[in-house]
Amino acid sequence: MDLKFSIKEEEFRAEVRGFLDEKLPERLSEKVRLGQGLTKAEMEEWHAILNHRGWLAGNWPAQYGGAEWNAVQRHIFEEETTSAHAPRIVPFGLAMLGPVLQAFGSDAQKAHYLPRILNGDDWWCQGYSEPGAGSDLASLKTRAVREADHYIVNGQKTWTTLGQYANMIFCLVRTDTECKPQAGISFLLIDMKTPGITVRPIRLLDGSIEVNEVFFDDVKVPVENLVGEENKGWTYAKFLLTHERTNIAGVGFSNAALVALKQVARLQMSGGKPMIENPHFAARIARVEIDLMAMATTNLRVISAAARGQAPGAESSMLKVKGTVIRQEINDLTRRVMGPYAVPFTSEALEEGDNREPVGPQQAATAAPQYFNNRKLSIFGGSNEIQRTIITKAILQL
Amino acid sequence: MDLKFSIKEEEFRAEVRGFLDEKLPERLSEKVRLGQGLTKAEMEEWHAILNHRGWLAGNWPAQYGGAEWNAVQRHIFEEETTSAHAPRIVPFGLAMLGPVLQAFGSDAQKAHYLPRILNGDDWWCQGYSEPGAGSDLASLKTRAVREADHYIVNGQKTWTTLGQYANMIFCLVRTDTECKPQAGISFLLIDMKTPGITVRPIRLLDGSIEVNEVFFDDVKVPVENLVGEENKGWTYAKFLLTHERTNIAGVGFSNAALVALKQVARLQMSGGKPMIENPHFAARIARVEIDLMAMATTNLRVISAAARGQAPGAESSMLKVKGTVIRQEINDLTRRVMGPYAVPFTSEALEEGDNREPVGPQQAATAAPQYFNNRKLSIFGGSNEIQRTIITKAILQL
Amino acid sequence: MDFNLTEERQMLQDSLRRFLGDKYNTENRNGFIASERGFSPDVWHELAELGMIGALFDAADGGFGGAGFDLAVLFEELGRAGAVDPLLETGVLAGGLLAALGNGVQKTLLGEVIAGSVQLALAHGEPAARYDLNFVETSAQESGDGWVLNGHKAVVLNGGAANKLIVSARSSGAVGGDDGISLFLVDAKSAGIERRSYGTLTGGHSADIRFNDCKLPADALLGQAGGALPALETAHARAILAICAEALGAMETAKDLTIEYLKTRQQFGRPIGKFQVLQHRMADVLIEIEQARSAVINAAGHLEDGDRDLHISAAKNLIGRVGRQVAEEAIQLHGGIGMTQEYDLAHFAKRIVLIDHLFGDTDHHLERFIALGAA
Amino acid sequence: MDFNLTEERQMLQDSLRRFLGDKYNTENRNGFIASERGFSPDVWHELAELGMIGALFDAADGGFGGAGFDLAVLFEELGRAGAVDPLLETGVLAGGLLAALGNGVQKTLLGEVIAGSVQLALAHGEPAARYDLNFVETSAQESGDGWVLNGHKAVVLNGGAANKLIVSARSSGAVGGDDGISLFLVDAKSAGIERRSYGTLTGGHSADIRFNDCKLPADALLGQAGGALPALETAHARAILAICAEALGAMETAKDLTIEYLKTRQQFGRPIGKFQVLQHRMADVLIEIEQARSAVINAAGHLEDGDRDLHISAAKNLIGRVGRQVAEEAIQLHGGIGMTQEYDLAHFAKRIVLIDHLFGDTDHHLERFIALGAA
Repeated sequence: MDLKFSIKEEEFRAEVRGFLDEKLPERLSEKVRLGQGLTKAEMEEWHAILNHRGWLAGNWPAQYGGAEWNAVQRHIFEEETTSAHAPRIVPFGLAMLGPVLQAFGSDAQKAHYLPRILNGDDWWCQGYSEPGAGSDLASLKTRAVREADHYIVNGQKTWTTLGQYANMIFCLVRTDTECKPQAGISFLLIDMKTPGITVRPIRLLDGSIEVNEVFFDDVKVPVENLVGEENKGWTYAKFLLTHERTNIAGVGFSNAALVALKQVARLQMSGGKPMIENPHFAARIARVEIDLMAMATTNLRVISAAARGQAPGAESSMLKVKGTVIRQEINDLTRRVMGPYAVPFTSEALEEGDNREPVGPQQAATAAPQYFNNRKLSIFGGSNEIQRTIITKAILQL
Repeated sequence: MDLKFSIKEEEFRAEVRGFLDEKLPERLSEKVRLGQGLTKAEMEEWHAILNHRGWLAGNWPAQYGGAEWNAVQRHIFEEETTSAHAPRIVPFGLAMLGPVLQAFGSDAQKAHYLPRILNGDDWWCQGYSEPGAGSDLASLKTRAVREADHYIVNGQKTWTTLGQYANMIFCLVRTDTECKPQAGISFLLIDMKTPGITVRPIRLLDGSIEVNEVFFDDVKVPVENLVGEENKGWTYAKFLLTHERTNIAGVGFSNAALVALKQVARLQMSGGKPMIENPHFAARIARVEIDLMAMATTNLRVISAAARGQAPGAESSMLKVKGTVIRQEINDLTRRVMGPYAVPFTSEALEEGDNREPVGPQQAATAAPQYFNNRKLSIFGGSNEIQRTIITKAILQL
Repeated sequence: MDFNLTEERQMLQDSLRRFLGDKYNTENRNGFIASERGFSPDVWHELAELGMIGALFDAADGGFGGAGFDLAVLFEELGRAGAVDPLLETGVLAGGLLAALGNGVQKTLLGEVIAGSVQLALAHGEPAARYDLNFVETSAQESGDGWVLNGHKAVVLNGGAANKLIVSARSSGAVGGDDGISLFLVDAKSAGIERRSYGTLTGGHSADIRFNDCKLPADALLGQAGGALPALETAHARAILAICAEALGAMETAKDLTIEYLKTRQQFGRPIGKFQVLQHRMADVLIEIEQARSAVINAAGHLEDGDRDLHISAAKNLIGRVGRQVAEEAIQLHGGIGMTQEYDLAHFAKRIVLIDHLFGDTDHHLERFIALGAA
Repeated sequence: MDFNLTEERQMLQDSLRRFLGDKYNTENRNGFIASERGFSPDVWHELAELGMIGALFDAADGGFGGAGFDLAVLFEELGRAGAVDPLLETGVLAGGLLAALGNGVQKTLLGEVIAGSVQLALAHGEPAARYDLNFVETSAQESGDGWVLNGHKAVVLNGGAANKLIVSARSSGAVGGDDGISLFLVDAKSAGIERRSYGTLTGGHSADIRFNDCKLPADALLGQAGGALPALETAHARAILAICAEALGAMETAKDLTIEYLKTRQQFGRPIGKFQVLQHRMADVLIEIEQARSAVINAAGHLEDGDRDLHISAAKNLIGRVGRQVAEEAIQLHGGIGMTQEYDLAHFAKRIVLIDHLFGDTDHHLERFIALGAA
């Protein structure tokens, strides 16, 4: 038992920290710190900076241009970038599709798509969920019918995050309707500019646009865009879900949010005292901080097991549930601490840099919207209900 | 809308209060206040006092010697007796069996048993649950086979509260094994002195003995002890469950327990201040007090509807769930406030009047045992899980 | 003891429910919120014609209601419909203060309020006040036979649309003291007033308002100089009852939408309402909404007796806790669709949560409840 | 970063688990609890022979352990088995203080402690002290070349069986002050000592002990007069780590029993583990137990660095919260059988909850965590 990182790991941490000091534009980190949305160009800018250093794809093998970090290194990188308020790496190409292509893609697919992901030539989005298939992915209905050297795709995807920026989408489609629900699914790569595709943004309850509906109307997709074998898409999707969950606890985000919360709580006054000295509010902060301290170690225990090659099973579901509960609790406290100043909704403060003096304290404009927006954390990516079922099924084996 | 009681109701309250002032022995109320158990003789003593005044059976019609109170009067009586720390009326004969006999019993049964209940000639207990049938009563297995003019009963009942004092037991028994589970159940009255009956006390986790196992080995029960029709017992049992739930919210108990908690919290010191001034503990008390204030009104709303003849449906399940959560929370705070003095376990302080000086503050001896003992509130009498299912079934109708 | 509505209030409830049911749906509401004032002037005028503003005032002030259960019934319906009309701001807060403190001349404005032809706002909260009613830094200095106001009022509800403001300012005493707070009736366009107006997540336009040597005549003073706190407390008690009832109505709708969704939405081959986990969480929501209803009844029933503040704080604390649970569970049980602005739930969930930020949140009122109990 | 046990600790864990698995079942445990001292002297001696008391001390004091992870491993196993042996009282608390403060002569007693031939208790808490370590009213007055003790010590754990007591008393300073607390090593049968011994809900005999002009020789003093608080704090930090680990072990058993019950108990025609509601509540229990494990690891890993108190208080707060949830859910998911003393769960549920009453409950340590963070 030893809670300390090795000297090599601490050196790596110093290297990451030095890099961030030097290369992370303050213009970007300030927006992230204040919870403001980034433009597409800003996200691409940060990707390019990382790619230039060879650190855009920490989890990819070196042969594909990745940094080939182990789980502990990835964790350190995550910790440092989040506490420095670096933009989040957009996960669809890098964390999700990349590993699938590396494991199951054809040589041609690897050679074509992987460099384009790193270089920012393609912006990928994910076509999994459908209006009738949220948590129950196996019931998806989007059809792909083989005709000669292409598929004809018809149907609808939804909750497609940042799909408004994407030129490519990876989709689960039904290629066989006769067999068991999971067995007839295939994994297709589709160019968003193909005729017949329509993207409709969905405005979320906080006023933001980050998810979309994507409609497919007789969309022609070349057969070489099939990943792996036809009707084996479910296997690849499950593989991908595991990869999606590497940073599922969100400890870095929670830490950064907690630091920000405590800063605000030192400034916001109540009855002539800062809120952080109000015993009830201090108790709320302390409880979630204690939970987060434990969660950080729970996370490290899973990471450490993963670094030794143990595949996380129900553990990643545990991290997902507790990690999202903690993040949502911090979001809740951040809106609370703003008091009456959580009420104003100045949407310009959210999306692009707002040059006007903010109404109320810094971060007040984003506090309530972020609280509402992050209700998604326990819904998307496998709802917490699905995760709890996974956890108990693994243990009860009934 | 009017939250006030009518003048007539307030007069009734004054009458009850005057009666309690005069007739409730302080010897008994003091034991109740301190959470100490009462002897059988003490419980019988209080029953006799009430019966002498005609108030032992508030819910019975006058023709059977009851007070024939409406729901509001019963509520007022309950409020006054609990806040005066009067002993609880043992419910098995009075609240449970009595109404069943009045509704479904033969004339002979009514004439024989009802006066005996009032006069304390019989002490009844309830034979419902079985080791394999807790929440799932319909799966009970105790068999009663008709042979000429009697039944032969074989099987086992459990969780029989105060069965160690009882000379009579009313039982659900299976008289038909061929039909649907609910359809083959009958309602039998059994003399506990019949050969073949064995009572085994079960010690609960707080050290108390209040529930028992009752074993039946070829027990002969005269057919005239069948209530109503053979195989219709399920109907009577459901009727009884409704009656059992009249005071299901336990508002009176919670109020009395909250008053006692606040008294202790004024005396127990921490850091030189009484615990009631500790902001964290004060917050815990205040939250449950606020919940209880609302619950008292929720309870009155249901009672008021019942007084107008509306039968409570899912409402009584709501009262059960929230009422037990509140009582258990108060019990939890009562053990907390004792601090280190919750640790000593001086069993003599629980059961009979203890003449030795108590270890630690008054009530310390009973705080932790009562917390543990009252975990039963959410289990027995239809677990809170069963109640939640009833609530949603009634509304979702799926 | 009687938990039934009087016939009059039953009629008020029925007609308001019918009217709002016609006027409000997701699209209309989002349109109103995005419009110039953050609500619909047309709906406002029709509400006035229906007598809904009058229902907030008693007969002596030209209304026909004004009691606790009038507020409770009316605001529960506003909440149920997700209405965004500023009855709270114009009618209960500023209007209530005008009725309580105004002299004969000043109270002539009440007629216009009840007729719906004027919009009011109470400019009281300040950037450092959080939820403390006696924290007033804005100053009122006597000058000649008038007053000069200086200060900054924060998040003035309906401050965007208001024609007239009731402004609190300290004419004596130290910041945080109970004495020395005065109220003034001020035209919103007076010289020396700078308004920054903005929308909110749930409709209406609030404003931060700065007073820079804003000169007022002597007759702008409402009531006695320095003695406004008790009236402010009463107005806020009434406003808290109103928003608790509004939250209750909003919770009822959130609940109804969720039950409907549980019955119709299919997952894994059956309606999701068949899943026991969702059933039991819904059961807890149902229980807590009944508790919220009881808390509103208690607050309304004690609005005019000595236990007022205890029951008001109890209700606001309970509604804050229950509201969060109901809003979050409603979204969670809906899944993704519950997160979208084009689905009706979004507005209700946001409103329920944001009500916790008005006039003291759940923690503030827990502290107040404790202090009141200790006193 | 390494979350694996060393080979030595793995062996300690294995042998202790095997030993306790043999010695403890519900019937044995209930028998031990009902016996004269509230634990089994035989088991105690065997534990000593196995080296388990020695594992609590470092080599310089004749042991072969004593680090945070030694305590954590050992007490988790005690908790898992539901053991009632006074290792905490004799080994960690009083033994730890003796090791930390004793002079050469006094420390000879440590050999007997490690050999299992003597029982110790720390007489520190007082009726009005609740959980504050510096609240000492018991007085120690110098008299000739010795001391005279007067005062009342409350709920002295293992105070029933102890041969020797370590008693805290104030030799100077005001009640509640950090300076002025002294410790004395006292024979439990000394004149002027009145012990009232009683059982507890979870085994062992505690005592309230009164000192009435109890005369002690000069060499009864442990360490410097008036300077005992830091050592008391260290001993309590170690004791808190130990009982947190014990609670973790007890939670593991409560969880295992519940899982087994969910798999086997049939209701409505299927194992109750098939009911989704019970599944999800079990999932939350599993998650929180992992959090409890992490809290214990953090406390053990920081036991000897500057963040000790922060992690100790974090662990005690978290374990208090999680413990209540786990104990209550385990009982509830079992139903009636979980309420009975003849079923194994009862002891574990009680122990988990009562650990919240030792050395500061979850609220006490939340306040301390807040104070440490603000400092």
